[in-house]
Amino acid sequence: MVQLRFFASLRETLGVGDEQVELPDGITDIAALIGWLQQRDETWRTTLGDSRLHVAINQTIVKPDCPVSDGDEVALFPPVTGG
Amino acid sequence: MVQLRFFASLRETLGVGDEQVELPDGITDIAALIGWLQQRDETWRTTLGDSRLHVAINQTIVKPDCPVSDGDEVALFPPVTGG
Amino acid sequence: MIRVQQDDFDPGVELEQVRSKNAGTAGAVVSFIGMVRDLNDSNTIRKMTLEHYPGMTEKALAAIETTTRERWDLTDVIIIHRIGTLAPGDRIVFVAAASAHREQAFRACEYMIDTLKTDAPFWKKEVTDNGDHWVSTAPGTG
Amino acid sequence: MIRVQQDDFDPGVELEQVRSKNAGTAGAVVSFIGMVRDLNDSNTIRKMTLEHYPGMTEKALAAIETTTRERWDLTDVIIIHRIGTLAPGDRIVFVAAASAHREQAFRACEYMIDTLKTDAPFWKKEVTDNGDHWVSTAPGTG
Repeated sequence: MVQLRFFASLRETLGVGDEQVELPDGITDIAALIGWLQQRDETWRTTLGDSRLHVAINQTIVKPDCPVSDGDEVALFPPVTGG
Repeated sequence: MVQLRFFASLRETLGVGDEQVELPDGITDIAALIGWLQQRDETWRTTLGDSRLHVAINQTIVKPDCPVSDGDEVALFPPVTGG
Repeated sequence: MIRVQQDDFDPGVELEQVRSKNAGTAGAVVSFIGMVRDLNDSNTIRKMTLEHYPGMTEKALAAIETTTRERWDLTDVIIIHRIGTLAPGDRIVFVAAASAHREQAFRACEYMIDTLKTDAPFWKKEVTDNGDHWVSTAPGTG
Repeated sequence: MIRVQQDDFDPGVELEQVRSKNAGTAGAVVSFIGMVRDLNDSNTIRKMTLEHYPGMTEKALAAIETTTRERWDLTDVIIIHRIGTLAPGDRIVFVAAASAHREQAFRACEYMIDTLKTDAPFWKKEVTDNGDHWVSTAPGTG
Protein backbone atom coordinates (compact mmCIF):
# COMPACT_ATOMS: atom_id res chain seq x y z
CA MET A 1 0.00 0.00 0.00
CA VAL A 2 1.05 3.57 -0.65
CA GLN A 3 -0.26 6.44 1.47
CA LEU A 4 -1.28 9.31 -0.80
CA ARG A 5 -1.63 12.82 0.62
CA PHE A 6 -2.98 15.90 -1.14
CA PHE A 7 -2.67 19.46 0.15
CA ALA A 8 -4.14 22.93 -0.34
CA SER A 9 -5.75 23.54 -3.77
CA LEU A 10 -5.03 19.95 -4.83
CA ARG A 11 -6.90 18.58 -1.84
CA GLU A 12 -9.87 20.84 -2.56
CA THR A 13 -9.96 20.26 -6.32
CA LEU A 14 -9.61 16.49 -6.06
CA GLY A 15 -11.92 16.31 -3.05
CA VAL A 16 -9.56 14.01 -1.16
CA GLY A 17 -6.91 14.61 1.50
CA ASP A 18 -5.58 11.17 2.38
CA GLU A 19 -5.99 7.92 0.45
CA GLN A 20 -4.37 4.50 0.54
CA VAL A 21 -3.81 2.74 -2.78
CA GLU A 22 -2.36 -0.58 -3.85
CA LEU A 23 0.39 0.03 -6.41
CA PRO A 24 -0.49 -1.79 -9.67
CA ASP A 25 2.21 -3.85 -11.37
CA GLY A 26 4.52 -1.68 -13.44
CA ILE A 27 4.00 1.49 -11.39
CA THR A 28 7.48 1.92 -9.95
CA ASP A 29 8.19 5.64 -10.04
CA ILE A 30 6.43 8.94 -9.36
CA ALA A 31 5.80 9.77 -13.01
CA ALA A 32 4.06 6.43 -13.54
CA LEU A 33 2.04 6.80 -10.33
CA ILE A 34 0.84 10.24 -11.39
CA GLY A 35 0.00 8.98 -14.89
CA TRP A 36 -2.02 6.18 -13.37
CA LEU A 37 -3.94 8.54 -11.06
CA GLN A 38 -4.64 10.88 -14.00
CA GLN A 39 -6.69 8.12 -15.66
CA ARG A 40 -9.37 8.45 -12.98
CA ASP A 41 -11.21 11.32 -14.68
CA GLU A 42 -10.82 14.69 -16.35
CA THR A 43 -10.34 16.57 -13.05
CA TRP A 44 -7.51 14.24 -11.99
CA ARG A 45 -5.99 14.40 -15.47
CA THR A 46 -5.91 18.19 -15.53
CA THR A 47 -5.00 18.77 -11.88
CA LEU A 48 -2.09 16.33 -11.78
CA GLY A 49 -0.97 17.53 -15.22
CA ASP A 50 0.10 20.89 -13.78
CA SER A 51 3.83 21.25 -14.44
CA ARG A 52 4.29 23.08 -11.14
CA LEU A 53 3.07 20.08 -9.13
CA HIS A 54 5.36 19.22 -6.20
CA VAL A 55 5.95 15.68 -4.99
CA ALA A 56 7.35 14.47 -1.67
CA ILE A 57 8.14 10.88 -0.77
CA ASN A 58 8.26 10.23 2.97
CA GLN A 59 8.26 14.01 3.54
CA THR A 60 11.18 14.84 1.28
CA ILE A 61 10.75 16.64 -2.06
CA VAL A 62 11.63 14.40 -5.01
CA LYS A 63 11.76 14.48 -8.82
CA PRO A 64 9.23 12.61 -11.05
CA ASP A 65 11.77 9.87 -11.84
CA CYS A 66 12.11 8.94 -8.17
CA PRO A 67 11.21 5.29 -7.44
CA VAL A 68 8.14 4.66 -5.30
CA SER A 69 7.53 1.45 -3.38
CA ASP A 70 5.13 -0.22 -1.02
CA GLY A 71 4.88 1.53 2.35
CA ASP A 72 5.85 4.97 1.04
CA GLU A 73 4.00 8.17 1.91
CA VAL A 74 3.58 10.13 -1.32
CA ALA A 75 2.40 13.73 -1.06
CA LEU A 76 1.27 15.87 -3.99
CA PHE A 77 0.84 19.61 -3.62
CA PRO A 78 1.03 23.00 -5.39
CA PRO A 79 4.01 25.37 -5.00
CA VAL A 80 4.40 26.42 -1.36
CA THR A 81 3.38 29.94 -0.32
CA GLY A 82 4.31 30.27 3.35
CA GLY A 83 6.45 32.80 5.15
CA MET B 1 35.42 83.55 17.85
CA VAL B 2 35.34 79.90 16.82
CA GLN B 3 34.03 77.21 19.14
CA LEU B 4 36.43 74.24 19.09
CA ARG B 5 35.24 70.82 20.26
CA PHE B 6 37.34 67.69 20.76
CA PHE B 7 35.95 64.20 21.29
CA ALA B 8 37.01 60.76 22.53
CA SER B 9 40.75 60.01 22.29
CA LEU B 10 41.45 63.53 20.96
CA ARG B 11 39.79 65.10 23.97
CA GLU B 12 41.79 62.91 26.33
CA THR B 13 45.14 63.29 24.58
CA LEU B 14 44.85 67.07 24.18
CA GLY B 15 43.35 67.46 27.64
CA VAL B 16 40.62 69.79 26.39
CA GLY B 17 36.98 69.25 25.42
CA ASP B 18 35.70 72.70 24.49
CA GLU B 19 37.66 75.84 23.73
CA GLN B 20 36.91 79.22 22.18
CA VAL B 21 39.58 80.75 19.97
CA GLU B 22 39.92 83.98 18.00
CA LEU B 23 40.81 83.14 14.40
CA PRO B 24 44.14 84.83 13.48
CA ASP B 25 44.37 86.71 10.18
CA GLY B 26 44.97 84.33 7.29
CA ILE B 27 43.33 81.33 8.92
CA THR B 28 40.36 80.85 6.58
CA ASP B 29 39.98 77.12 6.14
CA ILE B 30 40.14 73.91 8.18
CA ALA B 31 43.61 72.90 6.98
CA ALA B 32 45.03 76.28 8.07
CA LEU B 33 43.21 76.13 11.41
CA ILE B 34 44.62 72.68 12.13
CA GLY B 35 48.12 73.78 11.09
CA TRP B 36 47.86 76.75 13.46
CA LEU B 37 46.70 74.53 16.38
CA GLN B 38 49.55 72.09 15.70
CA GLN B 39 52.07 74.82 16.52
CA ARG B 40 51.03 74.73 20.17
CA ASP B 41 53.31 71.83 21.12
CA GLU B 42 54.47 68.36 20.14
CA THR B 43 51.29 66.65 21.42
CA TRP B 44 49.08 68.93 19.34
CA ARG B 45 51.37 68.55 16.34
CA THR B 46 51.25 64.74 16.44
CA THR B 47 47.62 64.32 17.45
CA LEU B 48 46.19 66.68 14.82
CA GLY B 49 48.60 65.25 12.24
CA ASP B 50 46.73 61.95 12.18
CA SER B 51 45.47 61.45 8.63
CA ARG B 52 42.32 59.78 9.91
CA LEU B 53 41.24 62.92 11.80
CA HIS B 54 37.59 63.84 11.17
CA VAL B 55 36.35 67.43 11.08
CA ALA B 56 32.80 68.75 11.40
CA ILE B 57 31.75 72.36 10.95
CA ASN B 58 28.45 73.19 12.63
CA GLN B 59 27.86 69.45 13.13
CA THR B 60 28.36 68.42 9.52
CA ILE B 61 31.43 66.45 8.37
CA VAL B 62 33.66 68.53 6.04
CA LYS B 63 36.91 68.25 4.09
CA PRO B 64 40.14 70.08 5.10
CA ASP B 65 39.68 72.69 2.35
CA CYS B 66 36.34 73.79 3.80
CA PRO B 67 36.26 77.51 4.74
CA VAL B 68 35.90 78.37 8.41
CA SER B 69 34.62 81.67 9.72
CA ASP B 70 33.80 83.56 12.87
CA GLY B 71 30.92 81.98 14.81
CA ASP B 72 31.47 78.46 13.51
CA GLU B 73 31.52 75.38 15.74
CA VAL B 74 34.48 73.26 14.64
CA ALA B 75 34.71 69.70 15.98
CA LEU B 76 37.76 67.44 15.65
CA PHE B 77 37.53 63.73 16.40
CA PRO B 78 38.88 60.26 15.54
CA PRO B 79 37.03 57.82 13.28
CA VAL B 80 33.64 56.95 14.75
CA THR B 81 33.11 53.51 16.33
CA GLY B 82 29.44 53.38 17.29
CA GLY B 83 26.76 50.87 16.42
CA MET C 1 15.25 26.32 17.43
CA ILE C 2 12.20 25.74 15.24
CA ARG C 3 8.52 25.91 16.13
CA VAL C 4 5.24 25.50 14.23
CA GLN C 5 2.24 26.72 16.15
CA GLN C 6 -1.29 28.09 15.97
CA ASP C 7 -0.72 30.62 18.76
CA ASP C 8 0.85 34.00 18.27
CA PHE C 9 4.48 34.49 19.31
CA ASP C 10 6.16 37.45 21.01
CA PRO C 11 9.25 38.70 19.11
CA GLY C 12 10.38 40.58 22.22
CA VAL C 13 10.44 37.40 24.31
CA GLU C 14 12.30 35.46 21.60
CA LEU C 15 14.86 38.25 21.09
CA GLU C 16 15.44 38.60 24.83
CA GLN C 17 16.08 34.86 25.11
CA VAL C 18 18.58 35.02 22.26
CA ARG C 19 20.29 37.97 23.94
CA SER C 20 20.57 36.42 27.39
CA LYS C 21 21.61 32.98 26.06
CA ASN C 22 24.38 34.53 23.94
CA ALA C 23 25.31 37.51 26.12
CA GLY C 24 28.89 38.54 25.39
CA THR C 25 29.39 36.28 22.36
CA ALA C 26 26.70 37.59 20.01
CA GLY C 27 27.31 41.14 18.84
CA ALA C 28 24.48 41.11 16.32
CA VAL C 29 20.96 39.72 16.07
CA VAL C 30 19.09 40.17 12.80
CA SER C 31 15.44 39.20 12.74
CA PHE C 32 12.61 39.09 10.21
CA ILE C 33 8.92 39.27 11.05
CA GLY C 34 6.39 38.47 8.34
CA MET C 35 2.85 39.80 8.79
CA VAL C 36 -0.46 39.44 6.93
CA ARG C 37 -1.05 42.28 4.48
CA ASP C 38 -4.55 43.56 3.78
CA LEU C 39 -4.11 43.81 0.02
CA ASN C 40 -2.90 41.29 -2.57
CA ASP C 41 -3.41 41.63 -6.33
CA SER C 42 -5.82 44.52 -5.55
CA ASN C 43 -8.03 42.23 -3.48
CA THR C 44 -8.89 43.36 0.04
CA ILE C 45 -7.97 40.55 2.40
CA ARG C 46 -10.28 39.82 5.32
CA LYS C 47 -8.65 36.70 6.64
CA MET C 48 -6.07 34.11 5.72
CA THR C 49 -5.77 30.43 6.49
CA LEU C 50 -2.39 28.73 6.62
CA GLU C 51 -2.38 25.02 5.86
CA HIS C 52 0.74 22.91 6.27
CA TYR C 53 2.01 19.34 5.98
CA PRO C 54 2.53 18.17 9.56
CA GLY C 55 5.72 16.21 9.88
CA MET C 56 7.26 17.41 6.65
CA THR C 57 7.06 21.02 7.86
CA GLU C 58 9.23 20.28 10.88
CA LYS C 59 11.69 18.33 8.74
CA ALA C 60 11.91 21.15 6.19
CA LEU C 61 12.47 23.82 8.87
CA ALA C 62 15.05 21.67 10.66
CA ALA C 63 16.89 21.23 7.36
CA ILE C 64 16.92 25.01 6.86
CA GLU C 65 18.31 25.50 10.37
CA THR C 66 21.04 22.91 9.78
CA THR C 67 22.12 24.36 6.44
CA THR C 68 22.10 27.88 7.86
CA ARG C 69 24.26 26.93 10.85
CA GLU C 70 26.70 25.12 8.55
CA ARG C 71 26.99 28.01 6.14
CA TRP C 72 27.43 30.89 8.56
CA ASP C 73 29.16 31.43 11.90
CA LEU C 74 26.16 31.79 14.20
CA THR C 75 25.57 31.57 17.93
CA ASP C 76 21.80 31.05 17.60
CA VAL C 77 19.00 30.51 15.10
CA ILE C 78 15.20 30.79 15.48
CA ILE C 79 12.43 29.87 13.04
CA ILE C 80 8.80 30.17 14.16
CA HIS C 81 5.87 29.77 11.75
CA ARG C 82 2.19 30.00 12.52
CA ILE C 83 -0.63 27.95 11.02
CA GLY C 84 -4.42 28.35 11.10
CA THR C 85 -6.55 31.44 10.58
CA LEU C 86 -4.97 34.90 10.70
CA ALA C 87 -6.12 38.47 10.06
CA PRO C 88 -4.33 41.43 8.40
CA GLY C 89 -1.59 42.74 10.70
CA ASP C 90 -1.16 39.36 12.39
CA ARG C 91 2.33 37.90 12.67
CA ILE C 92 2.91 34.83 10.48
CA VAL C 93 6.60 34.05 10.72
CA PHE C 94 9.65 34.97 12.78
CA VAL C 95 13.22 34.24 11.75
CA ALA C 96 16.32 35.37 13.66
CA ALA C 97 20.08 34.81 13.46
CA ALA C 98 22.61 35.75 16.13
CA SER C 99 26.30 36.07 15.38
CA ALA C 100 29.47 37.77 16.54
CA HIS C 101 29.34 39.80 13.31
CA ARG C 102 26.46 41.50 11.60
CA GLU C 103 27.23 40.46 8.01
CA GLN C 104 26.86 36.82 9.02
CA ALA C 105 23.59 37.51 10.82
CA PHE C 106 22.11 39.46 7.88
CA ARG C 107 23.05 36.82 5.30
CA ALA C 108 21.80 33.96 7.48
CA CYS C 109 18.48 35.64 8.32
CA GLU C 110 17.74 36.50 4.69
CA TYR C 111 18.73 33.00 3.54
CA MET C 112 16.38 31.41 6.07
CA ILE C 113 13.29 33.38 5.08
CA ASP C 114 14.06 33.05 1.35
CA THR C 115 14.50 29.30 1.66
CA LEU C 116 11.47 28.90 3.90
CA LYS C 117 9.35 30.54 1.20
CA THR C 118 10.43 27.95 -1.38
CA ASP C 119 11.06 24.78 0.67
CA ALA C 120 8.64 24.65 3.60
CA PRO C 121 5.20 23.10 2.96
CA PHE C 122 2.88 25.97 3.92
CA TRP C 123 -0.02 27.17 1.78
CA LYS C 124 -2.02 30.36 2.19
CA LYS C 125 -5.69 30.71 1.39
CA GLU C 126 -7.02 34.26 1.33
CA VAL C 127 -10.57 35.25 2.20
CA THR C 128 -11.25 38.40 0.16
CA ASP C 129 -14.25 40.48 -0.90
CA ASN C 130 -14.01 38.65 -4.24
CA GLY C 131 -14.16 35.20 -2.64
CA ASP C 132 -11.66 32.75 -1.26
CA HIS C 133 -8.60 31.70 -3.20
CA TRP C 134 -5.32 29.94 -2.71
CA VAL C 135 -2.31 32.21 -3.03
CA SER C 136 -0.40 31.04 -6.09
CA THR C 137 2.63 33.27 -6.39
CA ALA C 138 3.49 36.44 -4.45
CA PRO C 139 2.32 35.69 -0.95
CA GLY C 140 0.54 38.07 1.37
CA THR C 141 3.56 38.96 3.44
CA GLY C 142 6.82 40.60 2.58
CA MET D 1 11.91 57.69 14.41
CA ILE D 2 15.34 58.25 15.97
CA ARG D 3 16.36 58.22 19.62
CA VAL D 4 19.63 58.64 21.53
CA GLN D 5 19.38 57.59 25.16
CA GLN D 6 21.22 56.32 28.20
CA ASP D 7 18.42 53.94 29.19
CA ASP D 8 17.99 50.48 27.75
CA PHE D 9 15.30 49.94 25.12
CA ASP D 10 12.89 47.02 24.62
CA PRO D 11 13.01 45.58 21.09
CA GLY D 12 9.68 43.84 21.70
CA VAL D 13 7.94 47.12 22.50
CA GLU D 14 9.47 48.84 19.46
CA LEU D 15 8.56 45.96 17.13
CA GLU D 16 5.00 45.80 18.46
CA GLN D 17 4.57 49.54 17.84
CA VAL D 18 5.83 49.14 14.28
CA ARG D 19 3.44 46.22 13.76
CA SER D 20 0.34 47.95 15.12
CA LYS D 21 1.08 51.28 13.37
CA ASN D 22 1.53 49.55 10.03
CA ALA D 23 -0.91 46.65 10.41
CA GLY D 24 -2.04 45.46 7.00
CA THR D 25 0.42 47.57 4.97
CA ALA D 26 3.74 46.22 6.24
CA GLY D 27 4.35 42.60 5.33
CA ALA D 28 7.93 42.59 6.57
CA VAL D 29 9.91 44.06 9.44
CA VAL D 30 13.66 43.49 9.51
CA SER D 31 15.53 44.56 12.62
CA PHE D 32 19.11 44.64 13.84
CA ILE D 33 20.19 44.61 17.49
CA GLY D 34 23.81 45.36 18.33
CA MET D 35 25.11 44.16 21.70
CA VAL D 36 28.35 44.52 23.66
CA ARG D 37 30.69 41.57 23.15
CA ASP D 38 32.98 40.36 25.92
CA LEU D 39 36.02 39.91 23.72
CA ASN D 40 37.78 42.27 21.28
CA ASP D 41 41.30 41.76 19.92
CA SER D 42 41.71 38.99 22.55
CA ASN D 43 41.03 41.44 25.37
CA THR D 44 38.36 40.51 27.88
CA ILE D 45 35.93 43.41 28.08
CA ARG D 46 34.55 44.35 31.50
CA LYS D 47 32.68 47.51 30.55
CA MET D 48 32.31 49.93 27.71
CA THR D 49 31.60 53.65 27.63
CA LEU D 50 29.89 55.24 24.66
CA GLU D 51 30.67 58.91 24.09
CA HIS D 52 28.85 60.92 21.45
CA TYR D 53 28.60 64.44 20.03
CA PRO D 54 25.24 65.79 21.26
CA GLY D 55 23.49 67.69 18.53
CA MET D 56 25.51 66.26 15.68
CA THR D 57 24.44 62.70 16.63
CA GLU D 58 20.78 63.53 16.16
CA LYS D 59 21.51 65.30 12.86
CA ALA D 60 23.51 62.35 11.58
CA LEU D 61 20.84 59.81 12.53
CA ALA D 62 18.07 61.97 11.04
CA ALA D 63 20.07 62.18 7.80
CA ILE D 64 20.38 58.38 7.74
CA GLU D 65 16.63 58.03 8.26
CA THR D 66 15.88 60.50 5.45
CA THR D 67 18.21 58.85 2.95
CA THR D 68 16.88 55.41 3.84
CA ARG D 69 13.25 56.46 3.36
CA GLU D 70 14.11 58.07 0.02
CA ARG D 71 15.98 55.06 -1.25
CA TRP D 72 13.57 52.26 -0.29
CA ASP D 73 9.80 51.88 -0.15
CA LEU D 74 9.24 51.72 3.61
CA THR D 75 6.30 52.16 5.92
CA ASP D 76 8.42 52.77 9.03
CA VAL D 77 12.00 53.26 10.22
CA ILE D 78 13.52 53.11 13.73
CA ILE D 79 17.02 53.98 14.91
CA ILE D 80 17.81 53.86 18.64
CA HIS D 81 21.37 54.22 20.00
CA ARG D 82 22.47 54.14 23.60
CA ILE D 83 25.22 56.21 25.22
CA GLY D 84 26.98 55.92 28.58
CA THR D 85 28.38 52.87 30.36
CA LEU D 86 27.41 49.38 29.21
CA ALA D 87 28.41 45.81 30.09
CA PRO D 88 28.89 42.71 27.87
CA GLY D 89 25.52 41.45 26.65
CA ASP D 90 23.93 44.89 26.93
CA ARG D 91 22.02 46.25 23.95
CA ILE D 92 23.74 49.19 22.22
CA VAL D 93 21.76 49.88 19.08
CA PHE D 94 18.45 48.97 17.46
CA VAL D 95 17.62 49.53 13.81
CA ALA D 96 14.41 48.42 12.10
CA ALA D 97 12.77 48.85 8.70
CA ALA D 98 9.16 47.97 7.83
CA SER D 99 8.01 47.50 4.26
CA ALA D 100 5.41 45.76 2.14
CA HIS D 101 8.23 43.58 0.79
CA ARG D 102 11.08 41.87 2.58
CA GLU D 103 13.86 42.71 0.09
CA GLN D 104 13.27 46.42 0.72
CA ALA D 105 13.27 45.91 4.49
CA PHE D 106 16.51 43.86 4.44
CA ARG D 107 18.36 46.34 2.23
CA ALA D 108 17.17 49.34 4.25
CA CYS D 109 18.01 47.80 7.64
CA GLU D 110 21.50 46.79 6.56
CA TYR D 111 22.14 50.17 4.96
CA MET D 112 21.13 51.97 8.15
CA ILE D 113 23.45 50.05 10.47
CA ASP D 114 26.33 50.16 7.97
CA THR D 115 25.94 53.92 7.55
CA LEU D 116 25.49 54.52 11.27
CA LYS D 117 28.83 52.81 11.87
CA THR D 118 30.64 55.24 9.56
CA ASP D 119 28.64 58.48 9.84
CA ALA D 120 27.27 58.83 13.37
CA PRO D 121 29.56 60.45 15.98
CA PHE D 122 29.76 57.72 18.61
CA TRP D 123 33.00 56.50 20.17
CA LYS D 124 33.53 53.39 22.28
CA LYS D 125 36.01 53.10 25.10
CA GLU D 126 36.58 49.60 26.41
CA VAL D 127 37.53 48.78 29.99
CA THR D 128 39.55 45.56 29.77
CA ASP D 129 41.88 43.52 31.96
CA ASN D 130 44.73 45.18 30.04
CA GLY D 131 43.52 48.70 30.78
CA ASP D 132 41.16 51.15 29.13
CA HIS D 133 41.40 51.99 25.49
CA TRP D 134 39.43 53.67 22.76
CA VAL D 135 38.17 51.30 20.09
CA SER D 136 39.93 52.26 16.90
CA THR D 137 38.66 49.95 14.20
CA ALA D 138 36.43 46.87 14.53
CA PRO D 139 33.94 47.82 17.21
CA GLY D 140 32.77 45.56 20.01
CA THR D 141 29.43 44.71 18.42
CA GLY D 142 28.52 42.95 15.21
